[in-house]
Amino acid sequence: MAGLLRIFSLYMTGLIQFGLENIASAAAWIPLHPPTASSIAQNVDLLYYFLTALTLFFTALIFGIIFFFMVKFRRRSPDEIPADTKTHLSLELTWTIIPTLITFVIFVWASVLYVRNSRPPESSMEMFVVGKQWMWHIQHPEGVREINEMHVPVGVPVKLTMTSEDVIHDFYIPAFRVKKDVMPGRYSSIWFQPTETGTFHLFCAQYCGTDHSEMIGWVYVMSPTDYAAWLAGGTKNESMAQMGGRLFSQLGCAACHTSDSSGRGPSLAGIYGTTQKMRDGNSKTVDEALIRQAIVNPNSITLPNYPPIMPTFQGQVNEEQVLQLIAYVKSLEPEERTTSSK
Amino acid sequence: MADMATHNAHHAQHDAFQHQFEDMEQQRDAGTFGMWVFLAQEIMFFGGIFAAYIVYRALFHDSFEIGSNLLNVKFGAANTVVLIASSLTMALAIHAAQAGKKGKTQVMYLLLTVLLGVIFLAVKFTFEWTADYHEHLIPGFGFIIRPEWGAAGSHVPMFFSFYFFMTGLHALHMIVGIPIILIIAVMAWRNKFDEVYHAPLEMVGLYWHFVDIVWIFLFPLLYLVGGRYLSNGGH
Amino acid sequence: MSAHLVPVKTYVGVFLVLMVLTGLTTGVAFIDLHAWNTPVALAIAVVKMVLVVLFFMHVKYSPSLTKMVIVAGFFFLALLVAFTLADELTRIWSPQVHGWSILLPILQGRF
Amino acid sequence: MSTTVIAEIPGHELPSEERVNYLTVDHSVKSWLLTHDHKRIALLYLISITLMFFVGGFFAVLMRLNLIEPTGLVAPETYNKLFSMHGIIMVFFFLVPSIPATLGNFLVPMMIGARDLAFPRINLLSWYIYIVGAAFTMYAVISGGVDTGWTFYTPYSSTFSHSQVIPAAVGVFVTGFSSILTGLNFIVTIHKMRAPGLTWFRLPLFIWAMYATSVIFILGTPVIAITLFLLGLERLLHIGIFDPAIGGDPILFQHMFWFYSHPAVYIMILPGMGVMSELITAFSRKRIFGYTFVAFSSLAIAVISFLVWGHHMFVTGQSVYAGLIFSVLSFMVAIPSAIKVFNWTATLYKGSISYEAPMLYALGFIGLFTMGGLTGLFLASLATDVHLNGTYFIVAHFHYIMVGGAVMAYLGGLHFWWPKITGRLYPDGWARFAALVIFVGFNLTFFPQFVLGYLGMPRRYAVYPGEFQVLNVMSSAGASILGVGYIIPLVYFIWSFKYGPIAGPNPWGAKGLEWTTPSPPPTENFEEVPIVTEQAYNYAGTSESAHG
Repeated sequence: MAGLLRIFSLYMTGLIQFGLENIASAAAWIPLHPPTASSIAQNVDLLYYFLTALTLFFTALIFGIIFFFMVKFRRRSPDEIPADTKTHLSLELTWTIIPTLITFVIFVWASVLYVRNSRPPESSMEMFVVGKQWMWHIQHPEGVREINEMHVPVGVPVKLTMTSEDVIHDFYIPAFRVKKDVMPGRYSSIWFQPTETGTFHLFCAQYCGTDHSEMIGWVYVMSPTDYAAWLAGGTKNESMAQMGGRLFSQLGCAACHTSDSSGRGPSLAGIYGTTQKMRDGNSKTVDEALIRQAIVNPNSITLPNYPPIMPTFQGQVNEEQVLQLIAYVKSLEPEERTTSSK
Repeated sequence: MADMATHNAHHAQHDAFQHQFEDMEQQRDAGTFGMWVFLAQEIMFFGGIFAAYIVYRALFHDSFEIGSNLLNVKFGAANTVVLIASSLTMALAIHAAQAGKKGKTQVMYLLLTVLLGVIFLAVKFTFEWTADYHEHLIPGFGFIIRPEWGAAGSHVPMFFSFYFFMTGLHALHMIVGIPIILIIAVMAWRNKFDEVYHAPLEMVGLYWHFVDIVWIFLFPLLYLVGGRYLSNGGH
Repeated sequence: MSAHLVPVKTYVGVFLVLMVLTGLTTGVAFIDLHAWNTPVALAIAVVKMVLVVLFFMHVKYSPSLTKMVIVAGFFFLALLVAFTLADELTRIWSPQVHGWSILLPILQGRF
Repeated sequence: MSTTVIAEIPGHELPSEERVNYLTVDHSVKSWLLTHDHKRIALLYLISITLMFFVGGFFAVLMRLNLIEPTGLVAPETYNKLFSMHGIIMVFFFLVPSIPATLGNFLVPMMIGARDLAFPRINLLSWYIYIVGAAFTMYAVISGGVDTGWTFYTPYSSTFSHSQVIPAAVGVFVTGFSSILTGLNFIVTIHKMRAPGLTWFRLPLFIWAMYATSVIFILGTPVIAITLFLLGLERLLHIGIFDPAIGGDPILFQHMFWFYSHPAVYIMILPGMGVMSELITAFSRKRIFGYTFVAFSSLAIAVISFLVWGHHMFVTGQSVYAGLIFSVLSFMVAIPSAIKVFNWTATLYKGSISYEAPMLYALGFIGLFTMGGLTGLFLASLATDVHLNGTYFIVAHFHYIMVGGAVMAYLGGLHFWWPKITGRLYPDGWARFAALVIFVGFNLTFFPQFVLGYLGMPRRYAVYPGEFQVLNVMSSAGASILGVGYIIPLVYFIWSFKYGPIAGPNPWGAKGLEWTTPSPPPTENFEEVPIVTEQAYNYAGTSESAHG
């Protein structure tokens, strides 16, 4: 036993010595706070500080009371039997009601913050993210495509439309305090408004396989002028809508979906955002999910006077091309459409 | 100490008595209560798959209706009658033991219950499942999505995977139940059960009635989804 | 369960009622009740279950503890179904974040 | 076990006559492997659970070694298997059965004055099912490991993972039935086999906690059994229940998984709370403060725990409404835990507190469990959960509850009832030292992870950005201290089997029916069934009518 004790004490003194030497500089390189770089970060941090203060207060309170009782009421003699204390119902009720009130306050504060943060402002810039096993594809509407990197102008709210091609990933930027699971076959969206220029971490926060820890990247927040320069300097390919248009004709969609709705399929000009009545009576708004469903599983959409003859494009187009087709459909102007015959 | 004496007198009262109990009455109470707690756990076990089925039926309503219409209602209803009958014969077996009738009547009812159970399984496996196999309706084993299902065709295999999971799990419970009833029948044949001690018979009865109740819910949820009046009306 | 002896007549009576209910639920299924078919079928199934539980399983004569166990089992099952549906049906898989109005089309469309 | 007479230790009387106890009644292997005695089954569980604890702990040490370097030491696939196996073994094979199957099996019959559990044979069957489940999981470990995390999320686990998912899922599926049978045994025993005079409000609070845990065993475990059953079928037959490519819905898997797994974390902590009530009262020699509140808060936790599982899925695209429902209910489940902590602290008031090892574990539990519980509020509130979900904050939170809470209580309970189980005393000096080492090592391991979580370091990362290294090295240093801290009790417990001083029937002077039997107790626990006339922990001998 003594040998073990000696080894252990050597180990402990070494550790303490190491600590003492570096205690001065320790505070410098122990990161304690993530950057607050988005409009909502400040509010989330306030709630976080409140909760931290609450936790430290109650932990200190409980530890303090226990140490005080341990010293004051320590056992004086081996067979000492303390007098019995009455149970105070009033005391019990106080420490039932007070925690309930505190938790209710936290609930309201957190929920108001959450509901307000969950709604992107109308004027936000649209960007598309596709998570694929162990990399992030990010597409700007202007057509620039990036892998594991995202350039955004400071101060402009950005709304991301995200999907995954295989398993569940999770788009997480700690500096902006935003995170949302990215589900295969479905769209989910987050928004943020960067308030500081700089480079910030981008992580995948939902375990997605072997290189889950490699699926990280950087978010570059630039001043508007730098961003415009970067965008212009970027690879000169067309915007997503133009790429979508090229795909639209390549895949033969234009044959049926003619703009003057003379073809076998409905004209798609200006259809985005409208509500269409289905054969069984209930109506659906035409949004990204419905357009994607039309491309991938067309005969699950029963339009009243169009026979379900559209072939499925599942497997022929990957998620990015679907997003490009959606961007193209959204870019079609309503006035090109003749009055719809619905 | 007086009650100690009477208390120990209880002991030598029945050979099936277990030492950790005070008396036979407590042993039977504990046994039946234990069986009911086991059945509460079975409710949650089947409940999990029923919950998944309910969620998917809410999400993919039409494809589940199409799937349900492809099932054969006649066999389903016949099986329900057979299983409820086996529940009756099991109840009569317990009644025979409680009323002190000889082992032979108990065995007769128990064998009747087993016979009806076997008929149920026979109808299910030889008629329904093999027919579904020939019509390519078993997901994972050559399921063919038929064009006339139209829009909701893509989720019909989901309905059938639920159909085979739930009826398969129920059939598995019967396949486990039937040998146990046979063992109890052998014990009954040796006149082990009388008015005082018939706990094993009662517990098997509770288990069998539970299996019957699961089928009582399975039949409408699977076979009668949204009614049979649809165009093809099934076969 | 207790020494209470249920007469054979009751068993056979309950059996006949169950037969009638099975016939009823199968028959009703062939009548078009629009959205009411499923609730009716489930109601009949619940009635049949209650009959089997009370008479065949002697719960009518057993202590309230047994009844509590059964009710607890179904209560927690109802929790699982209710909360899972509460989440599954209110999910909107398109990036549009709607106001309070998203519940209306969902409920109409689904049931 | 030869009982060597140790004369020179004063104050421990020689065993008056050579009584036959449950350990010495029969030494054959058959008598152990086919035993019906709940005490022997408790020891069988104790051995298998300690084995699984050190297997899981071994994986934890490897994980912490890997995280010393930002670039990691082992290959990413290996690290993924390490954290998955650490999670599966620790959750399903150590934490869920630890207190109920060992201390619970041993003490439930003794505390209520029964000779044995209601169904001894089912109790033995429960241990064998546990061993079969452990065998399947060990096969999964040896034949390549599973890399889906202990949560088995689809579609990764059903279609994309190429590791031993099926054996691991079957192992967990089988072990679930072991805990169901234990829960069934406890519920029936507590309801039907209490000693005369032992009403519900005279029961020790350990029994209340065991009862609440058994309710969760019975109502929660089957749902994960059916979920893993469906996952296995989907992985084998490629039919789309949870796989989105074939029309399924991975969110439904998460719902059915967390419906059990959140109550499971209360399965892990509730028995710990039961042990706590026993330790605090025994070492301050006072009645528990607010008996009915503490008893009913156990049941309240058991019921409300089934309503809150949605807080694990706040960021999966859940609608705002479902989020609000689950958030408010998650706050409600924190209240009973707070009541318990306040009542334990109030019990110390005006007590006569002594600081043997079990009491050190108990006081450590209160502090760490308060810390763990309050950090749960961060995760129940929607706004902060968006930032903290999936980061090391979550890892720190549940380790504070499970390692700081459940394992501390398990060790405290093991030390407290060790004299009753083995008839031997352990060396108290070493035990107090081990308790302090574990307390220090634990805090150094997991407190830095709270900061890591706030910084945004995600969970389950084999490699991580450089700026997180300092905190990770601190955490790894703490883990080595914690590892040493756990080895010390193993050593002196085994040592005490042979050389520990003989313990009398009641070495701590504690109240409770289990202390009225000789230690180690005879096979049938009590010569004749005890009659209970007073309420629990009645050290001061006041009559029941004196106070509420």
